[in-house]
Amino acid sequence: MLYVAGIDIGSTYSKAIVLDDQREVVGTAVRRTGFKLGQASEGVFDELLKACGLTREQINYVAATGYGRYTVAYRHTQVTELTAHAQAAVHLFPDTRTILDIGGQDIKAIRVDGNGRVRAFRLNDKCAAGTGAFLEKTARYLGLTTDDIGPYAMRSTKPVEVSSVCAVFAESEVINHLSNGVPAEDIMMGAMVALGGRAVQLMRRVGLEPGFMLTGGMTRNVAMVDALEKNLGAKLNVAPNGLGQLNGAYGAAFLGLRRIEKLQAEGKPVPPTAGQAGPVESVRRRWSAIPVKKPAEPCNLAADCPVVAKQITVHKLGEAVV
Amino acid sequence: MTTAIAEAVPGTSRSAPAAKEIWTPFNAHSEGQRLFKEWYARLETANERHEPVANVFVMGNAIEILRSFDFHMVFPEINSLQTGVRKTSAEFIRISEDYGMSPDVCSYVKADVGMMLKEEKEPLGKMPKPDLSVSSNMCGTFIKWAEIWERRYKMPSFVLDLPGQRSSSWVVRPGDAQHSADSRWVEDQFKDLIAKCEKITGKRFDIDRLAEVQGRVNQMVIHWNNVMELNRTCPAPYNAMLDGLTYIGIMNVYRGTVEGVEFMRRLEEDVRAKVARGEGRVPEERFRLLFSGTPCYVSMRRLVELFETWGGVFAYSDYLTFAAGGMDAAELLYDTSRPLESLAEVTALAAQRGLSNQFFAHERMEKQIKDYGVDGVVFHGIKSCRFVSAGMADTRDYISKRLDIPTLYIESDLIDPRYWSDAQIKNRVDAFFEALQQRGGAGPLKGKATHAQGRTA
Amino acid sequence: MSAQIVPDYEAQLNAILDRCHSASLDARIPDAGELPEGYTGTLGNFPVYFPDEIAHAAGLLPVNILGGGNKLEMKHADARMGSFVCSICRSTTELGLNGTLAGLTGFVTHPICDAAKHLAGIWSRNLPDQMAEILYLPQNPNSPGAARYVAAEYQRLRAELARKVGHPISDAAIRSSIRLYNKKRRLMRELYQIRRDEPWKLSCSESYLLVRAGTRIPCEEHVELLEQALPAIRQRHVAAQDKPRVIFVGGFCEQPPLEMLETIDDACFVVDDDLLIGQRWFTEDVPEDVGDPVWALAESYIERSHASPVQHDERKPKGDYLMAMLRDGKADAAILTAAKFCEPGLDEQLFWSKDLDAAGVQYLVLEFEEKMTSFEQMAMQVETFAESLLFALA
Amino acid sequence: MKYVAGVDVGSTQTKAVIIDRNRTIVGRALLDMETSMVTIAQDAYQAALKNADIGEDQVEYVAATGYGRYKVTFGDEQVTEISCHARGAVHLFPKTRTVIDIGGQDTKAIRVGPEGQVEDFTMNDKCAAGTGRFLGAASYALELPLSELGPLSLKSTSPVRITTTCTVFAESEIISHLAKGFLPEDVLMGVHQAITSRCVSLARRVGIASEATFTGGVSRNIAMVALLAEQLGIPINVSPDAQFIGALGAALFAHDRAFGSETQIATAVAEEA
Ligand SMILES: Nc1ncnc2c1ncn2[C@@H]1O[C@H](COP(=O)(O)OP(=O)(O)O)[C@@H](O)[C@H]1O
Ligand SMILES: Nc1ncnc2c1ncn2[C@@H]1O[C@H](COP(=O)(O)OP(=O)(O)O)[C@@H](O)[C@H]1O
Ligand code: SF4
Ligand code: SF4
Ligand code: SF4
Repeated sequence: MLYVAGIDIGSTYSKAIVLDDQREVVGTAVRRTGFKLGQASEGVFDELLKACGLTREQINYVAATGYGRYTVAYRHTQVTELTAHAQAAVHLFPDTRTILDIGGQDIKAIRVDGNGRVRAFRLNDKCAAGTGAFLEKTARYLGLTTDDIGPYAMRSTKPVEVSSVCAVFAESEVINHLSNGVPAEDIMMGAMVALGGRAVQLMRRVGLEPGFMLTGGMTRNVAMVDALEKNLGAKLNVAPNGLGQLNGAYGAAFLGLRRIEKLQAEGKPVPPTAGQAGPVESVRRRWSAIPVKKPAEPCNLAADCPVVAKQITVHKLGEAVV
Repeated sequence: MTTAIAEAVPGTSRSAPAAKEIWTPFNAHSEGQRLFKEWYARLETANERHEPVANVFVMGNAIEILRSFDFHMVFPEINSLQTGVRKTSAEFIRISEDYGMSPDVCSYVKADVGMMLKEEKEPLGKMPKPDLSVSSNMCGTFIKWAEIWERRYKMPSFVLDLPGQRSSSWVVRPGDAQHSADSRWVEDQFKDLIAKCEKITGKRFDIDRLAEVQGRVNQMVIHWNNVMELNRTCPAPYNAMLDGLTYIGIMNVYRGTVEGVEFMRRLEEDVRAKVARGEGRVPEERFRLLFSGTPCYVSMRRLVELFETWGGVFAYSDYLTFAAGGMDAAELLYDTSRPLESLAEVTALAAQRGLSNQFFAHERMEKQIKDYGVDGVVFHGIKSCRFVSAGMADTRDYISKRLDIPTLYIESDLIDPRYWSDAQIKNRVDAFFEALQQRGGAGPLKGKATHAQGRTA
Repeated sequence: MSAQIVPDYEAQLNAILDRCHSASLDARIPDAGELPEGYTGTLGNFPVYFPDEIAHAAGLLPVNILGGGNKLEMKHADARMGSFVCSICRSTTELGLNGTLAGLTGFVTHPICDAAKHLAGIWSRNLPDQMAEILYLPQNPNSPGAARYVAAEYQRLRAELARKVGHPISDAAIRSSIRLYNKKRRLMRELYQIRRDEPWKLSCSESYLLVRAGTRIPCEEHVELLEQALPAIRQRHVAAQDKPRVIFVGGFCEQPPLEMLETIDDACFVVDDDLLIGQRWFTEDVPEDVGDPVWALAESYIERSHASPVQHDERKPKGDYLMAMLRDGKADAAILTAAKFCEPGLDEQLFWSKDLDAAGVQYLVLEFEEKMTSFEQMAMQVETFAESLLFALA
Repeated sequence: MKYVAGVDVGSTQTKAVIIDRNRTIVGRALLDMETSMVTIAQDAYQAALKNADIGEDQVEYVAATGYGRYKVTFGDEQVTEISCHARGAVHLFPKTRTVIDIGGQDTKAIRVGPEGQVEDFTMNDKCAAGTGRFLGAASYALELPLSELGPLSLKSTSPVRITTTCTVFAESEIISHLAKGFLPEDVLMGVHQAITSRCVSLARRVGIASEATFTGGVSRNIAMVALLAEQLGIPINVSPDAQFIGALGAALFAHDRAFGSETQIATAVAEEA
């Protein structure tokens, strides 16, 4: 039996999944990421193993993705979350062409081809922010938990307009509405409609090819899915059985599975994990990490410049000219 | 430079009913609207009539030459600002951003691209397909904008290169060596443009027609200067930012036409009468202000209201000169006996004088503050327009620190409503007037002495 | 790894790059005493293009002022320039106001865009003692008379500089400067040829350092450095990794942080770019032995120059130069970047993307600011882009 | 009737102050933003009355300020917080010529005259970068209360350079620095420095005069005070009542209305303070 894990360390939540060689889900885990990424990746793995009833040794291959993919020491490989989402999407819904991923800190729109290859993608602009975290903050003002957001907003009859571009000012708009006695569900829904509008605009920027899919934590929010579908005027596919938020992890695991199958077919061994391999030193120097020497002396005077000093002489004006 | 100015106003236009309604009082606003409608109506059918059309900008546009070839003129900037006034800009901006334009570029361009993509009758009629565009380097965006049309309409775009001020150590004076050199380069380009126009229209260039158009422009410029000057009176007869926009619109769109001359003549007459009657734009004028920059068209009335409730009136706006290429009757009149040379000379000089650089922005404003008896300056930084806003903070610094004139700096956009934050702007405007009041020594909510009284044009 | 023996050419290259690195990123202006013999001062100039030869012939070291990078602390400039102005204009203002550039003999800007046009004015208002000038390079190179007009601007600059240095600038001096700079241009063309032929031998960030040094050090030294660097690069023993070949455009004026180029290097081979295009402005040599050297420079500006977003030339349609870069570099895809708030760059980016759409070439759109410090998101985008180019999974 | 009141309805907190005829503070109250702006103003006002131990009928005049000033239905007049902070700061520290106010959403720099009149002011533009909210985001990301941010960052020995102060991305920016292994105090110090340099550049816009007073909620943060003093290079006054300065200013305007502009008393009181 082969077990492959996909680990998605997102900016807000860490997600993990194990697939077996039948491509069946063995178990999943989700936890808040927090600011200690190393801890999050260890923690979510432990939870995952517990959920699957497996030991570390039984996991044959680990593919990491997400914002903290390089902090997963036990990974065999890593891909970006966009590639992972695209893979998962096309596997789950083969007719998917445009993917929208709304996470905690950013929105991504991805256009894919029938093979799950990313054709184009866009991330939200800085000042057109408005992401999952913004909704969570709004919820906090309203005294709601993250899980309440969706069901609560569905009660809204008259969503208010939240027009500010910047999430900070949107927040104060929310407070303003609140103080004017606007019902909380209408504010919540208003915030979602605003967010939805921006998300769909981002999708338009990659080209609205039909076959839509929503991934990321926002799939757990029924009201958001509703608002998005209304704005789009089309149905959004969402991974079944609550896999939406785990889509990135799923895609990573899926790619990992294919990779190890290929290795086995070719009779090659499984490579070591990043942790086992130790830090790879880059062959070339990273100049950005090297402090600039001050003051910059002309090279022929620099004592610590053995090679050039010998060979370079600065010619007088005009002399170098042939 | 002297110019023959017709003693009497030339015969009224074929379409303007002004002659028979000579008794009705002149309402600049409704008359302006009527002229605009007429202009848009003519544009709508220009392609059908196979008449040549040119896209031009309000600064540095060689409109006199184009008129002598009977081009219809489309002013995309004016179309875009109309979408702001009509509050449809948000939709067009969205379309163009979907198309791939950045949120950080000039929103005029985005509204125009949005209209182009939607191909709708906007804002007042269908825009004809242009045969030529003439842009200048006065604003760098013009050139990029023209490149968009170039690709879309597959038509030539002529970029007029107008050299500006080189440094702060010398001011270009009419006839000096630098001015002559620049004029020569501009004239070279005009000749090239004329050749292009001849090819497009199949007509031969008629220098007498050019002189005729120039003569009318001269008259308009003289009237316009008088109109601006009349606002030095206290109380100010019109709001330079709100009313001034209609006026400057006509100055641009009808530049060099019979209708334009007539409008300006009647406008001057009307404003003069208001001054004689002591009629002001606001019932009680307490603060005279100068507006620097272009307004946020989506919220223009709101902006004016914010100021006028405090008794603040805009006596002058630098927009009134730069949006018309820096017109100044003292320097920038055409010598119709040497049409082309004079056109080049005036165009080159106007580019220097216009807001093409920051070297003398503060000195120019200092003079305006004195001329118009201004109590405070309002700077409106515009997110999408680097041409207007890039040096504004620095000018403001000079005005407030070195001249000790109170200033207010607010920021929003030309036509992108997303950057207008009412609560924030109201807060700043209120604080500005509170400070003006404290400063004037007048008790809060009491009027202040009209120190500019007695000064008339 | 450290025990590994570093081959000679690698050590030599490292030393050259070291020199280029410190020369490139140190914003300080050398004072007269530190200048090599023959130079009496430094002339600051703003991107994109400047006729270095004229300054050089006057005995002034032409220094390209490229903003403050991501280490500069902004204290004064935010108060002088609106918040919607590109970073290079603001950080250049900061460098002026905080005294870093006080040693310049003069500062010349160009009306490449509205922000840059205002820069000289702000500069001269706040630093009245420093010479601040606008050199008007025409936006209309197509009308007859354009070259004559450029030549007149150059003559004006020449007279201005002669006044500054206190002696006339002879035709012979300019001619000899042209010869020197032609040599540099030939070497730069060769440098870029290596990148197109064997991009694994020279990363984009290394190449950038080699070019950027030329914006600050004397041309004589730069020529020497390049003459040694090029054979060393050719000798380099590096295996070609499995990375997509891309071109990078959008670095013509404001400079992307080095970290950004390294991030791209990690995932792709950058076979061509428009970084510091002003340094390689001419596509061919400037005629060396014509009667009037100023005319040679002016005429070359009109007739033999690269296309860029800050130029409108009817003979250089937007798509053409991009397609040529792709074709000549045998690139798979393009990275289209623009500096935040840079109007010419952002508009051009749209043109590029539409042309690539039409040609069916894949591209990645990125926006940068010289003062960026966090590159995680960018790395994610670049990696995804590379993955999508490589994993044409069946 | 010998009292007047000022109520400051801010974006995060509401403050009320009651002063007597001698312009001495006799009552104050501070409430966190609750659901309704109308009731919060009333609640804060009532709490201040209680604190002063007087009845509503003894208050002659109420002035409201802050973003929610028009929502104060019982107020007699509204004044912007810019005028109020200027007035309040000069009242407490008569030599003040520059006022720096960092609140939840706005950062302001005000140049004031000797009588507290506003001579020039600037605020952060339509961007919330570098405001108190940025610190709020930092506190959330680091899971630390606001009051501990200042003391912790002062422990820093090599601050991390942070250049983008976009509040929206504050959390991920901070987390990414922590993920690189930088210490929380060094990251925090970087955050403080970034906010300070934005503030200082605002202050430069109006001109930095001889003596500055730091007002608003963020002035309770000792690291910010220290950094501002260092970067401005002039003495900085911070009052324990810093958060009430807006409300105090409003009360002083109310005093003008109620009792006329008695400058003699003003100077006498100011000298006492
Ligand atoms: N139960 C839930 N109900 C509604 N929204 C949720 C729920 N769980 C998570 N979310 C939303 O999803 C976001 C996190 O999405 P995720 O894709 O995990 O983010 P990232 O990958 O950036 O860490 C949260 O900010 C929240 O808005
Ligand atoms: N104890 C504290 N220590 C440090 N900062 C604080 C403290 N209390 C409040 N703040 C900061 O003050 C800000 C609120 O300031 P305030 O002037 O009351 O704002 P506003 O007037 O907009 O409501 C908060 O965003 C927070 O960052
Ligand atoms: S704080 Fe808001 S307006 Fe400012 S940069 Fe961030 S998102 Fe944009
Ligand atoms: S940038 Fe400004 S001047 Fe230029 S086209 Fe746009 S609005 Fe007009
Ligand atoms: S980066 Fe762009 S906007 Fe800035 S100076 Fe250069 S060309 Fe102009």
